[in-house]
Amino acid sequence: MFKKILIANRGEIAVRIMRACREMEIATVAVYSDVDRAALHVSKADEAYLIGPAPAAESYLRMDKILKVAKRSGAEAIHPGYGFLSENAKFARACADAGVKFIGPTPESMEMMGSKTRARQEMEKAGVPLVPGASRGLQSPEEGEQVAERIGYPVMLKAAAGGGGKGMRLVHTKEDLGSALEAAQSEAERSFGDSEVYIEKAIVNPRHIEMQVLADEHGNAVWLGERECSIQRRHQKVLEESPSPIVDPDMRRRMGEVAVRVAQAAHYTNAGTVEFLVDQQKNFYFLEMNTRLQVEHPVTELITGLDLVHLQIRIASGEKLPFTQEDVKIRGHAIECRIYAEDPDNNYFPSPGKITLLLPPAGPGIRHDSGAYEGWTVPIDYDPLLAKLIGYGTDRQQAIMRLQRALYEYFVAGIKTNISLFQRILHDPDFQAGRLDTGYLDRLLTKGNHVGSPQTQGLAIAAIAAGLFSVLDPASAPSRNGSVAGTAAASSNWKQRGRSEALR
Amino acid sequence: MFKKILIANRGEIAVRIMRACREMEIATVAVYSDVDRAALHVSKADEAYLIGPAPAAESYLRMDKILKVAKRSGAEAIHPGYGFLSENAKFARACADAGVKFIGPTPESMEMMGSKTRARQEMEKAGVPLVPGASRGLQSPEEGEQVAERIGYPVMLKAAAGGGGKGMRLVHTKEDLGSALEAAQSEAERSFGDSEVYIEKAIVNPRHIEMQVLADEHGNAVWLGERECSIQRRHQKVLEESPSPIVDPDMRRRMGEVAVRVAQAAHYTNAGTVEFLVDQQKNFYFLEMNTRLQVEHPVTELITGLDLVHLQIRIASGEKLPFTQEDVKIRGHAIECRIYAEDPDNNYFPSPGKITLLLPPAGPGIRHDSGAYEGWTVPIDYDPLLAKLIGYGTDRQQAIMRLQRALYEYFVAGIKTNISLFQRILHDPDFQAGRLDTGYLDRLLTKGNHVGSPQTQGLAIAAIAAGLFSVLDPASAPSRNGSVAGTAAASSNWKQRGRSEALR
Amino acid sequence: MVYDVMVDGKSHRLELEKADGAWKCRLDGQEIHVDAVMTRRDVLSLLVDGGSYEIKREQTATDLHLWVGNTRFGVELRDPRSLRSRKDGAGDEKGPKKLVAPMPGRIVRVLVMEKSAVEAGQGVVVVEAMKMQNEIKSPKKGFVQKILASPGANVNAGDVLAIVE
Amino acid sequence: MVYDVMVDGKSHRLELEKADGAWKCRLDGQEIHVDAVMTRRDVLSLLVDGGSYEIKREQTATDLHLWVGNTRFGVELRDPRSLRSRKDGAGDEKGPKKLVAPMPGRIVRVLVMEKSAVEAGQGVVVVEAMKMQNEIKSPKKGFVQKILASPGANVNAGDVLAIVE
Repeated sequence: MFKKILIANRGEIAVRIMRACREMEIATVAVYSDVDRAALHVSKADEAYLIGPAPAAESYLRMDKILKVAKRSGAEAIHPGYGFLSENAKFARACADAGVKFIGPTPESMEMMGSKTRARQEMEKAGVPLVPGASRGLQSPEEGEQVAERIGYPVMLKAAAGGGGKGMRLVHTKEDLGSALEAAQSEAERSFGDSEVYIEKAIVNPRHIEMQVLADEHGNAVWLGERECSIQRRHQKVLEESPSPIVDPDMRRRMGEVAVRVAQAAHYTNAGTVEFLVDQQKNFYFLEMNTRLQVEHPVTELITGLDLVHLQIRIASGEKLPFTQEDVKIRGHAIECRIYAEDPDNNYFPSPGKITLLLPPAGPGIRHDSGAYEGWTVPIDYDPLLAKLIGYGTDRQQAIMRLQRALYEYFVAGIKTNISLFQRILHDPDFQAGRLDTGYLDRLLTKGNHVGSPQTQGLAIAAIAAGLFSVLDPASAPSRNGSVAGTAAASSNWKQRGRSEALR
Repeated sequence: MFKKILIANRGEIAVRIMRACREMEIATVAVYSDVDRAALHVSKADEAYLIGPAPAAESYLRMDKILKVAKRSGAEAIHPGYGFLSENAKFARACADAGVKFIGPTPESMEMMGSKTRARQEMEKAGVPLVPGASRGLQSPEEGEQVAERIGYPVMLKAAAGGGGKGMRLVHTKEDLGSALEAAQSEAERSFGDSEVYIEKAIVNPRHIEMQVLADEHGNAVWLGERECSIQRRHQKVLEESPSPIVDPDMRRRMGEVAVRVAQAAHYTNAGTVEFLVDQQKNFYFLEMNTRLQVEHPVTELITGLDLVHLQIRIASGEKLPFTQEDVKIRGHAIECRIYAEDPDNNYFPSPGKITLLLPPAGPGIRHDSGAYEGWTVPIDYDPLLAKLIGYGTDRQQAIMRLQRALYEYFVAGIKTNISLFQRILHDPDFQAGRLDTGYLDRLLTKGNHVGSPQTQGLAIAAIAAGLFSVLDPASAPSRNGSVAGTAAASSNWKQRGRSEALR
Repeated sequence: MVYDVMVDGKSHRLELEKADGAWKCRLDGQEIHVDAVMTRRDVLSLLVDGGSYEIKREQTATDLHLWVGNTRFGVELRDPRSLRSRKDGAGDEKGPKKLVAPMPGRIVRVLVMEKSAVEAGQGVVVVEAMKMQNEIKSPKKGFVQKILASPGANVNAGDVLAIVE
Repeated sequence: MVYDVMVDGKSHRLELEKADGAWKCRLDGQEIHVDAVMTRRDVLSLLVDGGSYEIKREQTATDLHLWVGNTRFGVELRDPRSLRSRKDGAGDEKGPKKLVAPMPGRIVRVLVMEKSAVEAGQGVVVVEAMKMQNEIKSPKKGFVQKILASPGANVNAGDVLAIVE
């Protein structure tokens, strides 16, 4: 077993990996950027090294600096977390060259899965069900029209190197195909430096369901149940659960077996996730494989009782999987809420800044994986994921109610968070009935926030509390005269600028 | 289902029950004493009512006041938690008379189990294995000598109304029996107002293992696995786990079946615990039944995935058990540490006072059920249980390592806690090997704290930190001249004065 | 003590008087007895006629919010002796207007030049935070009197970026 | 800045000098570079030659403790200019001695009378907390000069209960 591991990441996932290391009596090495000196992952580590200024390209993405720290500190392995360098085959190769174990699959597996067209080709060979379409880039609009004719409209154009919705176009008619292809290619070129675009049949109102797999370096692979990830906004997952409300034991076994076949076809090792699109008839189609630990791995941990990070480390150190498929026992239901620093009252704009009060939930069935603490200033430079709140219950209903209870306890002041969004989702009848697809959240948000009756009682309490705060704690003295006019800017127009694939 | 429940308790268990109620959309009513106005259970409740001054006899034990609050608030049921009125048959009867449902067994079951001799008699009839001895109070020393002759020395004298070690005497020879009986009877009289003492064979180095049962009001009963509770100090449990390291599936099933037989013989309803003594040959003997929710119920919740408080409430509202024995799936391993406000460096004397800093642990496999918060002043009037830290793992080893990690994160300043004791236990080779009996903890504490090598590095860090704290935060200015001589009092002599049965 | 409390834009008169360790409150003339204790900084526990309320205080650069359970109320507290000043600044549609950063970030671009004319709603400055870009828009038609933001600079919530008059 | 730091009873000389946003420390003459940041009240993060340390501060009525990881150190910090005063009070076996409450509690009984003689180790006052009773004993043979504790009263940690001389 390794004696020391470097964690090439920050935030909640770095803290989560360090916890696993401490549980395995492995020393931890953190890396951090200028603005992360006071971040939680720095004080949780046994060692910590500055690797550059705030922009990720100058710090968390700098392979050379990270490998230098690994060498200096004597770390034998690197855990990349998710995002940043986690799916970078070049980094995995550089680690191998430097004699440091990369905790993840081989560069070859990562490369195969990194190109969606190549992955499609390999999976086609392995007999994995695919969305009807072409498994190589389109050479011309004519070729696209022929394939579309064969599989039927609507069709989806997708960048081979893509992700996060970039280089994607939904096409309903032959007439629109040419211009859509051109647009998709040019966006793919701009976003990924690779203009290859392929075509698939568009699945209407699909579900997004993924299957966790684990494979050791001795040829053993197992599946650990699915995760329902249909609740997304701008191609970003927001809430995930396991089991999926629509997957029964037979479908789970079939999906699991396909996922293991995918892993084996890719000579995959370590933890990975096979993503499927599921249509309204519950047919499932291979979408892509994520060659890393997912943000949402805790829901699988709660329903299986396993620790995926422990297992990742054991696999990377050369151990065999300590159990077989038959030993995996799925029990209960788990749901994860991704707590983002963003403003639900203002189109979910990011909200960095200082956390002035933080009351995290706890108690039965509640797991809170956080990278934040009271008094910390959330930097403006990285993804807005603050923490993950995961609820476990005997059944789905109990998991939902537990999360409602935990969200009621959860309070963050100083910055905005999306806590209220989860209260909306968890109280929504469609969600409670399991009627989900990837369009679910947009529909919910379009409905508008049902404000409910004016809280007369709450209002009176707030008025009285205002006076009592000022008496009991003079920190809230009567406010300065006049307000700042500029709060009108709250209605200004944010644009998404390619949030990292990390959080998908 | 009930719409509103009164929780006749305080501290972590009141908070834990209120969380369950919120998860079931049941409104909660707290009661509190003068010194508990700022306690967590008051702000977590929907309603809260003052019931008297600090002494429990004038507040938390006042049945009349509690029932008055129930009436005033419209609560339909009362959850007594553990301790206080939880095993008071008179209170259960008063609730029934007032038309309020008592969440627990009937007064008749409580009375049967409240007398140890009567419980022995009933269990003897039901064919439950008992420690050899007499099932009624001794009338004379001669009768004691006859029974002792028959079952063999050493023997144990026990108060029929007893608990907490009061009215108990271990007797090795016939010569000692007479005086021991006299002493036990007089102590029993003083402690419980009942001098009845009976005799049992003394089990040498026993384990204390208990079995959780649940019974509904329709005749269905199930067992939910055992808890190993051998780690005790002064008859107070300190750390509990499930499964027990020595119980295999066959023994578990046999113990479970006996426990269900005990429950049925007592016409038991709701949650209860059947305690067994287990000898070195793994024979198990009925000891007593605890007719309430136990402090250590969370370990059972973690290995079964069930919520015992939800189930208590559902049973009390008349529902049938929603599962059968076959549906109960035991998976993984859970260990609970009881975090007490007491000073491990000073013979575990109580340590009430203001909590100036509180860093609770979190993350994978960690549950923290707490009644405390930063800034709260732990009152001097009640039991010192602050919180429970429960670790879950795929296996015992992982649960141990997770708790070590969590205890490393856990920090409380301002008052003393026994956090360091758990680090000692969890690192102890005998504990790790599962070599436990009720004498384990005394032996460990006698060994003395292996201080280890002087921490030169830590010392230098502390010295530097002292200076930097004073520069970066002037709150720690150079200390006043001179110290108070009286810290010598730390070596003074505390005596236990009948801590409540609550915490057993 | 007498206060003028604005809650979600509506004004209320609040009188507080200490009585028997608790508080006699009069809100818009209605008498309410309240037992109050600060449980920690920014957290207040109130008991009102048996009801238990936990109120959390959030003071941002621009606003004071009080949370009752999960519901947020915008609050302004004034000493009524300075009541006449209430209308200063806020809601005043005439005169110079400040454009402020709604949250911390980094200035990416300035879209207009000083002294130039702007329409209401026209973008003036682009601020970036957490990989998203935010156009701060002019609240009114007028002239850009002053630009205080410079590209590359970090700003805090409430910092003035420009003034339009 | 120069300090005299007592750690677990042993004295050390500490010099601190700010250098490049970090600290140049000299502890008993040995130079150590330290990067320090307060992450929250009473919590300090130190980086020393790559090592990451979280130090927690605990100030009780009588003592200052610093926790490095799970290890507790008793600390006293002095300005060396007042160094000569160090021996005042503590460790002084002569003169009047105060008996203080080691923790909050309630006085149950006073076992001796004012002006009476006591042996070293003899119980003077009984304090109760959390259902346990604690006999506060005389630290020396002498006379009870004054009793400040009265039965039924609550005391805080550090409160003087009696003086023996």
